[in-house]
Amino acid sequence: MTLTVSNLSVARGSRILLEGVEFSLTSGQALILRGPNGLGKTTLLRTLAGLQKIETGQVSVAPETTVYAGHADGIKSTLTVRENLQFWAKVFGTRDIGPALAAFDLAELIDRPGGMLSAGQKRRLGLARLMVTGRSIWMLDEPTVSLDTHAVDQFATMIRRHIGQGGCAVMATHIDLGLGADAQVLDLSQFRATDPAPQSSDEAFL
Amino acid sequence: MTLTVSNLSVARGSRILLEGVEFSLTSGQALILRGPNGLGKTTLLRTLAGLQKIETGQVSVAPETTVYAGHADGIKSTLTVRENLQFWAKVFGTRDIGPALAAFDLAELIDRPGGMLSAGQKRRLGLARLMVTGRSIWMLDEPTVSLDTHAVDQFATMIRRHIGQGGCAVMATHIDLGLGADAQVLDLSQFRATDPAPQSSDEAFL
Amino acid sequence: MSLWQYANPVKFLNLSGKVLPTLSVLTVICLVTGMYWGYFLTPDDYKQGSTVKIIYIHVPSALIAINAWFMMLVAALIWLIRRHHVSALAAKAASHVGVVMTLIALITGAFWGQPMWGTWWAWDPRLTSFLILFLFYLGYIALWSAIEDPDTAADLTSVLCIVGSVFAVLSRYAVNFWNQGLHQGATLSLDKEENISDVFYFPLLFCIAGFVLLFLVLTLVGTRAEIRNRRARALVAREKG
Amino acid sequence: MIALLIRDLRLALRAGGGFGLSLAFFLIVVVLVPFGVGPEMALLSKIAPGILWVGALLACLLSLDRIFALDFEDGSLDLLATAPLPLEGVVMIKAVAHWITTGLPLVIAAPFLGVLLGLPTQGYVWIVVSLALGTPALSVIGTFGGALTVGIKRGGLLLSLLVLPLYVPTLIFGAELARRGVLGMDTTTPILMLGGITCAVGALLPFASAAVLKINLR
Amino acid sequence: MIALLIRDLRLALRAGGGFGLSLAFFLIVVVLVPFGVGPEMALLSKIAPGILWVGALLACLLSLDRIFALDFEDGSLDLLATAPLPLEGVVMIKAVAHWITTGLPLVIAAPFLGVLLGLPTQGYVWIVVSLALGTPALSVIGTFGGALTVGIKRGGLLLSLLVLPLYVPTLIFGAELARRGVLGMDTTTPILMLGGITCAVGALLPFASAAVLKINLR
Ligand code: HEM
Ligand SMILES: Nc1ncnc2c1ncn2[C@@H]1O[C@H](COP(=O)(O)OP(=O)(O)OP(=O)(O)O)[C@@H](O)[C@H]1O
Ligand SMILES: Nc1ncnc2c1ncn2[C@@H]1O[C@H](COP(=O)(O)OP(=O)(O)OP(=O)(O)O)[C@@H](O)[C@H]1O
Ligand SMILES: [Mg+2]
Ligand SMILES: [Mg+2]
Repeated sequence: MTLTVSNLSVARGSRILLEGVEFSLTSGQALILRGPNGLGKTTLLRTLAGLQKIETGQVSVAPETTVYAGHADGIKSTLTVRENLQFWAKVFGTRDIGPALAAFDLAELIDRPGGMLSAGQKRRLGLARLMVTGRSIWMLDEPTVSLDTHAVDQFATMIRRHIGQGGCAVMATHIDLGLGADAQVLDLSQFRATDPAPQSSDEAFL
Repeated sequence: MTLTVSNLSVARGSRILLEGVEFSLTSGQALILRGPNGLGKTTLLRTLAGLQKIETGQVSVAPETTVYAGHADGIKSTLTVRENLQFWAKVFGTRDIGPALAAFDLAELIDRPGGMLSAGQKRRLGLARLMVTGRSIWMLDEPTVSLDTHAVDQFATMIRRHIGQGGCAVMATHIDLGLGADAQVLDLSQFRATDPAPQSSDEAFL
Repeated sequence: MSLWQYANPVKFLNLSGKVLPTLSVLTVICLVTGMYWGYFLTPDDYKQGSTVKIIYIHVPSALIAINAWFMMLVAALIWLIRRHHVSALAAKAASHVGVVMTLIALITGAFWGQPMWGTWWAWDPRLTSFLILFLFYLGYIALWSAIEDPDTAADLTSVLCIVGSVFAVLSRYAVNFWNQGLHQGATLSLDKEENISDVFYFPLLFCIAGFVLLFLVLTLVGTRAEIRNRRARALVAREKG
Repeated sequence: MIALLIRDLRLALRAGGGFGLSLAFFLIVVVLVPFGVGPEMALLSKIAPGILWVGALLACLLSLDRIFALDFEDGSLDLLATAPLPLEGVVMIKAVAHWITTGLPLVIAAPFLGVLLGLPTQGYVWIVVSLALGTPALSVIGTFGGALTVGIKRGGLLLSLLVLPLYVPTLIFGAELARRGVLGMDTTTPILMLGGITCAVGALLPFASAAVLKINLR
Repeated sequence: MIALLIRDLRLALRAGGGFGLSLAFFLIVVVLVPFGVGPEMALLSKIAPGILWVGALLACLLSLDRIFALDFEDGSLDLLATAPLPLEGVVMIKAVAHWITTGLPLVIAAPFLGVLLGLPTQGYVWIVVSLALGTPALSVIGTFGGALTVGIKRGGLLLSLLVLPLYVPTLIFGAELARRGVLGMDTTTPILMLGGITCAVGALLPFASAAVLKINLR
């Protein structure tokens, strides 16, 4: 259960953004990706999750062990918190949504429709979803956006528990996640494509 | 050019959220609203901006001096950065979008369609819009979400310049805006509706 | 070296650049000969009068309209299987020529129908399935233009082209069935081929050859333009960073 | 205001902006009817004016949810509502932009599609006149419907449901005008009624739309 | 998979979920046609089967963009694509859910609306049979169209444009079946063809849809 990335290039809209990205992650490790706006963090995470094409290089990971959580939380506004969470639990073949609810204080919101949640409550529900997937490699794009300090602590606790149980996580963020020394930090600026080459499919035209 | 709020209650979905909110702001002041998720910060800001009904109490402010920037930035994905910004400049009757572009390093993105911006770039464009409105009272809901540290600094500079020129700003946020002592902080938790009374229109039925 | 080497855009540009002038000249010769012969050197038909001469535009354009779709189908398969960019772009270019040819066939047919049948349009099976083909072209082109990423657009339009072809064949059958049910025997379409005398036949052959060449030339030009576009895009991407 | 008009037209014309698509839909409705009804020209030419009107109305209807929903979703509508533009003006401009990008193309295309349905020759001018008079009313009424349903996710069908009864008078007089024109009958009454509806609706409904929009944004 | 079906049905039944709206649209199209065409019953009953089919097809069409677009916009589709469900299965379930919430109500409503158009008595059963056989094909083809246009904002009209030519064979055989039924003619061929189309499309098209969806999510 590892994630190894070697010499990876990722591209968006026919421009290579990052080149030669290298890192590897094993059980019990967390990695924080940093870099200025527009560098390609979101693109990299989507590529790792298999939602975008790999330009060149390799990502070796078992797809059935990963789960992705992006900017949008995929919350249905007419389903209640419970229904939203239970749906994902069923899809991923897990049963119990109790721990996930508890981890983010969602119990009192359980019958509220998704559309009536505040920004932070939505995000908490989105994070709780991770726990019911039962997957071990988490890929998170700016997970703590809109969270208050208490919820950020809960998030850090969840991550610590997850890596304590042998899971791992890759997260992109601009702010402090409250993880302290539990997570390594990788600055992606070093991989910025120097001579921004066109995407491989465009290259054929040169 | 002041904003005075007295004994204000705000409600969402037939529940009163905040009660007896009191503050006032004059030229050259900035106010940061804090409070846990789901307290009612977004609701309060929308009420101040006139996008939501006032339950009880008063908001005294000239509507033609305020401008609101929420979670969504109102960026059209098929219009370029320039077209997006110029549209708002024309609507608000101002001319020059140069300073706004400069304040957020948008010059190099000027011909990129809105849909091709990263999360942080979108937010920078959303903030730049504030400058072209020429309005003096800004109401900002989590303005620095997705911004990298450099852009947060630019934001702080913009706010300082704005209040230096006699403007004012109310901002809701969970994280540090980099404003230091330039802004007062108001913790909204003290106004939390104690006995969550039903909304005024429901009261008639009691 | 295999034929596939010309699937390289740059090689393709070079090669097509070389053949284009010759092809263009041939096209002009065929078209001018066919048209001049057809319009000025043949007698009017004894039944149809001079309107018969619409045939010199109508039939070739109808032929091309159908075969352009076949070409697109082949190109779509090549793109999906071997991922040669030129074939995807050639399909796109061919669709533009094809839709114009379909339109020409429809319009000339309508102008022919007015004197011959007393109506601009009838829901004859042949005409109807042509109208459906026109819709397929429109959808295909709209899909190309709605998607920004060129590779994604090529993939999606290729699948659409394949699925669409199956449905086009099915509609053709359906339309035949549908109209016979109502117009027992009394179909409006002329008895073609057999009626046509040699006087009209040979100039028609020239016109058909001319239109085939015209299609080739326009498609080549279109493909070259698309390739240049992509090239420009790639260069801009490299420059800007 | 002009800026808003220009922006809306520009958005419509950009890729994926929907220009030409309602035209395509009109074409397709007109094409489908013979498949359903059968290919006899005599029958088709009898129902042609009615089908053209119903088709134009449906094509118009389908593009209504773009009027406000897109601006609502990406937050522009909140920003517009707090901008120094009168909401009545915004609504008016939206209706005008909708007519230019949807109604006008339909008016122009109608005679060509009439050919497919075997519309009699004297009918072409009347189809164009009736649609030119009637479609502005459709856009204004549609804008009202759009304003009513603005907060509702994918409210497209609900919008149709609300707007269609409001479209009935326009449809009746419009189709009647076209039919009478085709048959060479007197057309004064339907022309007056249709023109009257368009003027009245254009003058009054924007206020209702603005009011409704205000309520929806609150 | 079952969870997905239940979720989709639940979403459709909740407020604003669109259940019943395509039914309402069907009703309204059928109601509008007499306004456009004029009130003669003889003419109306002649075109009734065709109008019912065209109306059902349009109602179906309008609800197609809900199939994937909503899930795409709120990010669910990304999450579904990385979930342990085969994409072909997802597509199939989506089509089934669409049919249950759209096609089935149309089938049930059609005879009642037939009354409005003066459908002859012996026609009712044939309208129901033809729609019951044909609407599943409409849902499956529509799902393919939805998958093609999923990344495109408000792709509703483009979707219609792409899907309508694909609907033509189903429409022809469906309407022909209904018309022949009404006239008491032989119905074997259209029944076989319609059933064949539905089966073939249901067996093969989901693979194309899944492939297209994969491309779009990449
Ligand atoms: C809008 C009306 C019309 C359309 C869309 C149309 C379409 C077509 C098509 C699709 C073909 C087939 C080409 C091929 O497969 O070889 C064709 C061929 C032909 N059409 Fe038309 N047509 C129309 C009207 C007419 C009229 C009014 C006439 C003459 C009275 C006519 C005479 C012919 C002839 C003679 C051919 C050549 C037949 C052959 O070589 O197989 N068409 N047309
Ligand atoms: N549409 C709605 N209908 C009913 N209640 C709602 C609706 N939207 C939000 N709420 C509720 O209103 C309360 C306040 O929401 P609001 O968005 O103002 O919170 P907030 O302080 O901005 O929180 P956050 O920090 O998470 O953004 C929350 O408890 C939320 O659940
Ligand atoms: N659809 C698109 N087409 C083309 N380019 C795009 C598209 N979306 C984003 N980009 C560009 O790709 C680059 C990387 O975007 P990405 O979203 O990965 O950045 P990011 O590192 O996540 O930034 P942020 O911190 O702002 O979220 C940006 O420069 C952006 O402008
Ligand atoms: Mg990002
Ligand atoms: Mg908030």
